[in-house]
Parts: sequence; C-alpha cells; structure tokens
Amino acid sequence: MSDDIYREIILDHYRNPRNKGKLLDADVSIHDSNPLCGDEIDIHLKVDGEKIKDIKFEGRGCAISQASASMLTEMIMGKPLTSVKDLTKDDILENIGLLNLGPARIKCALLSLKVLKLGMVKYYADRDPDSAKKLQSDSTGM
Amino acid sequence: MSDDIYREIILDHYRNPRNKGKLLDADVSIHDSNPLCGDEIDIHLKVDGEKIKDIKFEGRGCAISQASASMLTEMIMGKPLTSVKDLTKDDILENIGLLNLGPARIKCALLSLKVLKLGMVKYYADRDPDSAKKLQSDSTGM
Amino acid sequence: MMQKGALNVEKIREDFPILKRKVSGGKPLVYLDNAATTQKPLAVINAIHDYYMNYNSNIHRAVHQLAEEATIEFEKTREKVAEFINARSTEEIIFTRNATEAINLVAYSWGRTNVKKEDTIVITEIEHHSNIVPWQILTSEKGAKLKYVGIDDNGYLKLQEYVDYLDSGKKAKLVSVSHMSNVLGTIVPINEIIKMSHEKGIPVVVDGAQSVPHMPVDVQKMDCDFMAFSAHKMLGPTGVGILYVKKEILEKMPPFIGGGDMIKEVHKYETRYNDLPYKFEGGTPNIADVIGFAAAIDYLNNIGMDKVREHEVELTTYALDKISRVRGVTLYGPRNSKDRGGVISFNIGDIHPHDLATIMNDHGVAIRSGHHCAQVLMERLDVPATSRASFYIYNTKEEVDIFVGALEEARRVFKI
Amino acid sequence: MMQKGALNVEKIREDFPILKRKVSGGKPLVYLDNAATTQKPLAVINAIHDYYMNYNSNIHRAVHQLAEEATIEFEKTREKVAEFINARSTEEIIFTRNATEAINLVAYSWGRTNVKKEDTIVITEIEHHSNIVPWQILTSEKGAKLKYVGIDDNGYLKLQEYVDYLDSGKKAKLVSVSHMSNVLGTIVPINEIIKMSHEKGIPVVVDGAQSVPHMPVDVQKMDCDFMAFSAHKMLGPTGVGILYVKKEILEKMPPFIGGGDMIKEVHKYETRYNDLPYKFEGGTPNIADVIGFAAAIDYLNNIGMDKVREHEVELTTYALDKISRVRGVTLYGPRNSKDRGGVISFNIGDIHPHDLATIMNDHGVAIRSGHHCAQVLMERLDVPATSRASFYIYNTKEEVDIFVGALEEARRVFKI
Ligand SMILES: Cc1ncc(COP(=O)(O)O)c(C=O)c1O
Ligand SMILES: Cc1ncc(COP(=O)(O)O)c(C=O)c1O
Repeated sequence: MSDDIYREIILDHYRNPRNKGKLLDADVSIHDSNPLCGDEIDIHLKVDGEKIKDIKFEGRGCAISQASASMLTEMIMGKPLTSVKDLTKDDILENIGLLNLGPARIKCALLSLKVLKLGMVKYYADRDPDSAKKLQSDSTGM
Repeated sequence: MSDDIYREIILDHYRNPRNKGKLLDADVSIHDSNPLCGDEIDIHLKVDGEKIKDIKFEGRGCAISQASASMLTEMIMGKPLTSVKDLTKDDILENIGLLNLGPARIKCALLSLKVLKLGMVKYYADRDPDSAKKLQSDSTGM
Repeated sequence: MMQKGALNVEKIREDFPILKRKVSGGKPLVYLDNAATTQKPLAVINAIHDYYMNYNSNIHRAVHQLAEEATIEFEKTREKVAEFINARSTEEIIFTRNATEAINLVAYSWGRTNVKKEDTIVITEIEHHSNIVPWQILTSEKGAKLKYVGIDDNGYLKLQEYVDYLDSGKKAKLVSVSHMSNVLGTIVPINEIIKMSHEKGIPVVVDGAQSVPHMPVDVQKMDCDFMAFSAHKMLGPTGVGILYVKKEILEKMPPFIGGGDMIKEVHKYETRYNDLPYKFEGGTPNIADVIGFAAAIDYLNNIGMDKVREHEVELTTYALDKISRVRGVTLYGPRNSKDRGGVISFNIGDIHPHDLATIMNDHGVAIRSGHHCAQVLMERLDVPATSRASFYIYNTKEEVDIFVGALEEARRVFKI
Repeated sequence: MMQKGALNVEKIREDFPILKRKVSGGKPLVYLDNAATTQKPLAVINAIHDYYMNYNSNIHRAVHQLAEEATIEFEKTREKVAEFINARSTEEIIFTRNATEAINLVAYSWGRTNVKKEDTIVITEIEHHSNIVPWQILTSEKGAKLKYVGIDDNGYLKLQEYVDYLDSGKKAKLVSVSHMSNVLGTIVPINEIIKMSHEKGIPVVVDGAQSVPHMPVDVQKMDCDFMAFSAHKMLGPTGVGILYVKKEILEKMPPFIGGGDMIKEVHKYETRYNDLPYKFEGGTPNIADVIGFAAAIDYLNNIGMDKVREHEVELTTYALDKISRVRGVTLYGPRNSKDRGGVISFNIGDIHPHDLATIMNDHGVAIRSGHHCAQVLMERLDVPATSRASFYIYNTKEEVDIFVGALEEARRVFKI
C-alpha cells in the first residue's frame, strides 16, 4: 500500500515542489490548515481576465498535502477560471493518482483544493456572489 | 414489604405528627431538604443548660421522613445534649423500626437526624468547635 | 391484542433484554420511568460492545486504521442525527454530555455574548430545572430579567400571556421553552411561539428532551434556532446530548469548552478555532456512546416516529381512563391525549409520591416520584411532589393494568 | 520473556479482546497510541454491558429497584476514584465528560470568580491544548495575562524560570501544569512546583491526564488544589472525566453547569444548590460509563500502579535504545526513562509524521502523528509535527521490535 502511495512522482513533488513561494502582486491570497493534523497551505493567485495567470503556494505538511498542492498548481496554471471553479475532489485525486486514500489522508490530498476554492470565494465575493456561494459550500466538508 | 414499612405507627405519626409547629423562642432553627426527593424539615430547638428543653419540627414530605421526624422529637425531648449529640443512624432506624430500607428511602428516614445534627453544629459553633466539627462531618453523606 | 395497535410491541419487547428481568423478589419488571431514561435495545448495547471489542480508538486526529474506523462511525451518527431532526447540515449538530449541557452551552456562549443588563429572557412554568437554572445564572450575572409564561389549571400554556407581553411592546432577548412537559405531558404550541417570536426578532431555544424521543420533530419546519435533547431518553446510551443550532447563529457564537479538537491552530497567546461543529466539541468526545446512539436512531427510524407517537397516544388514552377510575386519584395535565405525551402525573389521597413509588416497586412497577426537576411547576400546582408514570414503545396495556392494580394495593396499605 | 518483567503481560493481553484483532489486511494489531486512548479490558466492557442488560436507570432521584441499584454502583465508582488518588472524601470527586471539561470547569467556576484584570495565570510550554485554551479564553475575557514557563532542549521544565518569577516578587493567581507531557513524556517536578506556589498562596491545577493512568498519584501527598484526568486514558470508557478539588476550595466555587441534579431547591427567581459534589454535576450523568470506570480502577489496582510504572519504564528504556539506533531518527524529550512516561516522540529524515503513520499502519502498527494537541510545544521544538508511540500495560518488547522494523521499512519507501 505505502509503496503505491509514495510513488516516485509524489516524493519528487514533495521534495521539489513546483510553484512554491510568495506572489507579491497576488489578486487573492488565502490560508487554511487541516485541524486534524496541522498541515498548512497558502495559495496566491494572480487572475488575468478570465484565467489563472499565475499561482504559487506555500505550505508545510505531509508528502501527500504538499505534493498535491504542487501538482495542483501545475494543473491549473493558465487555465480559465470557469473550469478551475468546477474542479472536483475526484479531479484532484486522479491528478495525483491516489484513488484509495482513507478518510484521514484524503483530507491531506484535498487541502490545497479547499484553499483554492476558498480563494475563489474571496475572488468572486463581489464579482459573482452565486459562484462564491457555491464554491463556499463545495469547500465545506473537504 | 410495604406492609412492613407502613405499619400503623408510621401512618399514625405521619397523619398526626407530634411536636409539629414553630417554636418562637428557639435557640436554634435549621432547615434542610433532601435534594433527591424534595422532602423538607425544619427543626427548632430550645436548649436549657445541658438538655433539650423543647423541640418542634415543621416539614413536608413522605410518610417515612415525616414520621421519622415526629418520632425523633419524642425520642429526644428533655434528653441531655451529650447523648443527643451522639445519636447514630442506627438509633434512628431502630427508633422507627425500619431496618431494611433501601438507599433512597433511608435518606428520607435520616433527614430529620441530619437537620438535627446541623442544628447542633450551629449551637456548638462557638461553644465547642470540636463537637461542631464532628457533628458537621457526621451529617455529611446522610 | 398488541397486534392491533400501532406497534408490534411483543416483537419490540424481545429486543430489550432488561424487560425480562424480575425485580422485588420475582415480580416481572414493569418499567414506567421512561421520561427519566429509556431502556436500550440490544442493537445499541451491541454497538457499544462492538466498538470496544473491535475498533476503540481516539478519533479525528490519527491515521491508523482503528482511528479511521472510529472516526467514520462517529461522524455517521452526526449524519443520522441531522437527518432525524431534519437539520440542514451536520455542521449544525453538536454533541454534548446531555440536554442540560446543551442548554448551558447556549447560555454560556450565545447568552454571555448577547444578553445585556435589563434584557429579558422568557421561559415558562413547565420548564425542567435544566431550562431554568442556566438562565437564572445568566440573568443574575448580567443583571438581566427572567420572565415566566404561566399555565392554566388544565396544564396548558397560557400562550395569550406571551402574546400580550409582546403586544405591549415589551422586549425579549431570547425565549427558551420545553416542547413537551416532562411532568404534565403538555405539548406546547411551539410553531406559534416560534413564529410570534421571530416576528419580533427573538430567537427561540426548544428543549426537546421529551419531544424528540416521542414524536416526529423537524427543526426546519419548526424553524427553531436552538434545540437540545438527550440520547438516553430515546433508546441511546447515557452520556450523549445533542445541541442543534442554526448555522448562521452558530457561526457567530464564541466557543464554550476550550481544549483539544476544537481548535485549528493554537499559539501562545492566540488561537484559531476549528470549523463547525468541532469548535464546540472540546476534548475527547464520548466516542463509544455517540456511535451507540446511531443504532438507537436506526431503531426508531425502523419503527417510524409517527407510529411511536400513535402507540403512546393509544396507551396514554387507555391509562388516563383507567387511572382516573381509581378512588382518590388527582390527575395533572391535559386530559386529551392528542395534546400531550405519554407522561402521566398524579397523586392519590394523602399518600406521598415516594411512599407510593415504594409500594409500586414492591409490585415490580418502576415509576418516578418527586418534583421531577420541575419545582417551579410543583409550586404552580401547589403540591410538593407527584407520582409519574411514563411510557415508551415497549409498554403495553397489560402493564398499565398491573400498575393500576398496584395503585389499588397502595390504597389498602395506606388504609384510604 | 515477559514473565521476567514487572507484569505478566501475556496474561494481561488475554483480557483485552481487541488485541487479537488483525488490521491492514491481516497484520496483528500493534497498538501504540495509548496516550490518546487506551484499550479496555473485558471487565470494563462487560460492566457496561451488564448495566444496560440488567439495571439501566436514571439515578439519585428515584425509589424503584433499578434506580437504587444504578445509584449504588454509580456512587461506588466515586468511592473508588477517591481512594485511587487518595482524596479525603468523595465530595471532592466530580464527574465530567473528560479531562478537558474538568479543566474548563475550573476556568469557568473558580476562574471567573477569582481572576481579575492584570492577574497572571502561569502555565508551561508542554501543555496540551486542553490546559491552554481555557486559560486563553479566561484571561482574554478578564484582561488578565498568561505566562509560560519554558523547557530546555532536553525537554525538562525550566523550573528556575518559575523560581525567578516568584522571587522577583511577581504574582500569579493560579498555576496550571501538566504532571506528565503527552508528547515528550517529561514528568515535571510537581511537588516542588506546588510547594513553591503554596508558599506564595497560589493554588495549583494539575493536569493528570497522562500521569494518573501511568503511575501512583496521591493528591494529598502532592497537595494539589485541583486535578483533572480522563477515564478513557486508563482502561475506562469514553465520556468520563474526573475533576478533583480540595473541599475547602470547592465549597466556595459557584456552579458551572446548571440544571437537574445539581440543585437542592429551585424557585422562580432563586435557587439553592445541592451538596458537594453534586452541585457540579448538572443533568443526567454518563451513568453506564461511570459504572464501567469502576472496573477499570479495579483492574489497575489489581496490577498495582507501581508495577504499571515499572513495566513502562522497562519498555521505554528498551524502545528508546532501539529507536535511537534507526538512522535519521531525531528523538524528543528526556533520555532517562526515570524522568519520563512511556510516550516517545520522534521524527525520521524528511518523512512527515502523517506519512510515517500511514506506512506504520500498513504494518499493523498504530501510532499517532501530528501536533498531539500541543502546538505551543511544537513551536518550541520548531517542528510542525512529530510521530508518537506510547505504551501501556499490554505492550511488549516484541511489539517494539515490530514497530522498529516498520521504521526501517519507512526509510526504504521514502528512499532515505
Ligand atoms: C496532558 C493531557 N491533558 C489533557 C488531555 C485531554 O484529555 P481529554 O481529551 O480526554 O479531555 C490529554 C489527552 O488528550 C492530555 O494528554
Ligand atoms: C424537559 C426536559 N428537559 C431537560 C432534561 C434534562 O435532560 P438530561 O438530564 O439528559 O440533561 C429533561 C430530563 O430529565 C427533561 O425532561
């Protein structure tokens, strides 16, 4: 089991995270942590019209949460907001290739998605309250 | 069982309590209730030198608590304080002829003794702190 | 005979091992003290047993298999509770020790934040001490006032008193009211109370300790802001209470019990609290019993709360009729079974309720006697105490007959 | 081999059914998460079962036989707890939901009465969140201050900091300190702390959540003013905490949870509270689990707390030695087993503790990972999290070996 989870690519993203760091002129920055284990993620977004122009993350935590965040940034960099908005849990789990995580570890894998959704809630708050509301409700229970 | 408890004499004391009422020139008056069931007893004592010159009680509650109080007043009226001070649970249970009460009902039977002890704590507080202390500890857990 | 009733009681009784017990030297147990706590079906007893035998573990914070299993089962109960009372989400369901602690949570957290000097909190004369004392403590601390809505001589709430109070322009900060009296059985017109209160912007706490176990309750339909009840009064284990709070209110409430599990991040001098509902659950929860409670909810759902209510109305009607024929009996509370739960309070002659309970016990009949934690109501009824028989799904008309027979015996012992 | 140790562990293991369980697809369970919660012996599981099968009833207020039986058993536990920690009387023993609620009771009741603006409450860097957050809430409400006593790099309390603080003439209103760290295992010099504090008239709360289960504790010898601990960490059921308070202090404390059972008389606008300890136990208690807890105390008494401690020292010494030989391991806390409990925190290479716990779990080994509800300590250690293995009476050296083997496996998986 462990060998399936901690594949080369996960360890690589964990040890060499992509898009890690601050983003000085971010449009949105958001922070959250997993109360169950203390993993933390900050996401900084730069939005250019209708797409993600730049994204960076900061964080600390387990290989799963950090690799997942790193892989998420690669996945959505440059993507239109409309598609990013609708990302599901399964998209993320597929992206990192971990479909068999137990309920505790799945929270690690989804923390970056949760932070991303909360960031987009902030972004849409005034621009599109309906989307903000939906994203908010998506993010609860993650 | 019930027939053993609710003998003629208990019902008689319940329905025709002795020494019931107020005592206007009491030296000590004390009130307590049984939190488990709400039975209430007030005892008023008039002490003459070293003996109980007069005693009255007020109260409401079950046949056991009220008959026990009534029988207690008869038992100690005119008795020297020194002997009243040392009354035990067993003395009371023997006095009312109920030796087989369960833990809930025994509290009813002993409520008047508890109140009496607390009254004597008050009486001895300044006069004889050691006796007061002993009586206080006797009364807890009754 | 039972087959004709709302429930198949004979079958239900087989699920409750304790009902086979003999007491008082060989008498079959007739358990009529259900308003105090109910008995537990084997499914609940086994769920607790199974937890300790197979997957006992602390929850939420660990990765190992036992912890995952325990966490899943624990949170399943929350889902079942939310569904049972039709809450919008599990975030609105907080586990406490009992209904009492649930009401105290409201008084401490919401109360201390919102209640100010001279404010008024409205309760009623039928309240259980658990819905009186927390408000006495709060109002006396804040210099606020407590107002009681009265009852009439048949045990019905004098709703008009509350209407008049509001109409006269007087304000209330909060209304807290029992949905069903644990002494009189009275079911209060909770929907009206809530509607009237909301029109004036007053939130309502419902003490559902007696209603949730005995009838269908839908917090969204009722639109209450808070609701408290206890698992042990509805087939569940002791040690589990439930507080329902509307999410938008809960979001603004400060925490109550501080400690592990209710935090997101603790630093030396500041702390970020956890998401709902965990923010309100400090320390290791009563894991085994919360899990056991799920089996109780399943059991009740299987029967159907409509049927539970129907059975109790039937039994109460039967019992009221029988008891009222016993000479010397005084009955308290509404006489129409549709307006009340299966809780019958009474007195008989000059027999004190404790003495009556002792005599009943000799016949294997477990009833409760005393003030039932409702001394304000006792003062209103002008009695020091009452006797109380209360029913649940496993009680039968035959048991009512045994109970009434024992009443006649009591008259003989007391020579009345 | 076990026969040579302090305990007959093989025999003890037979009393814990869960230890026969297989996890992660067939691996025998190696349960090393005892600081979070311990497993329960059959005697405890059966006591709860027996209660529900035979004499489940609400207590204190009723006359019938079930209620009497339940009340007697419930109060027996109180006697056993008092004896176990050598309290002077059962009046000093309050049942709460858990250690967390016990500490909150002190903070709400004693704290709100006694702590004023500008007062200081002293705690330490090793505290569990349950002994931090209640004081943060209290001090922020009162405008009071929180002071932390630090630890040195070996995990020992810097007692001198507290000595200096007191010597400099600074005041403290209360000291609250963990007797044993749930992360480092450190046993603090509690007798000195209490003696020093009492010389300045400062009362002391002892968080005994980790010490009472694992070593002999005597509240009279220690002379603490308050002590909190949890049944579930000492073979008992979930849902039961204990607060010990010296009677003379308890007598002056206002109530915390208001409701049924904690009152003597309730009137509309005033209430007389019940005798000790009932004044502090509002609502229906967790009856079944309090009764179950008695069986846990009996079990520990049968073994002897000296022996429990001896066994853990032996096992900890063995484990510290073995773990320290694994390449890449960093150990936290005192290295001398005499100064610590059987709780071992560590990290290994760049493997995050959650990942390590996942790998351990694959080998059937249940350890905990994370901040262990001690984030202030994590900040002090400058790590986001640690892994933690913790022992109890049923753990063996063979289990330590399996655990250490799994550590080596983790190194392989993470290629370090
Ligand atoms: C030192 C310490 N204090 C307090 C607690 C809180 O115990 P509980 O969660 O049972 O309230 C724990 C256990 O988690 C602990 O280890
Ligand atoms: C109406 C009502 N409210 C509150 C309570 C308190 O419930 P608990 O003792 O479980 O906290 C009870 C039960 O005794 C009750 O009948």
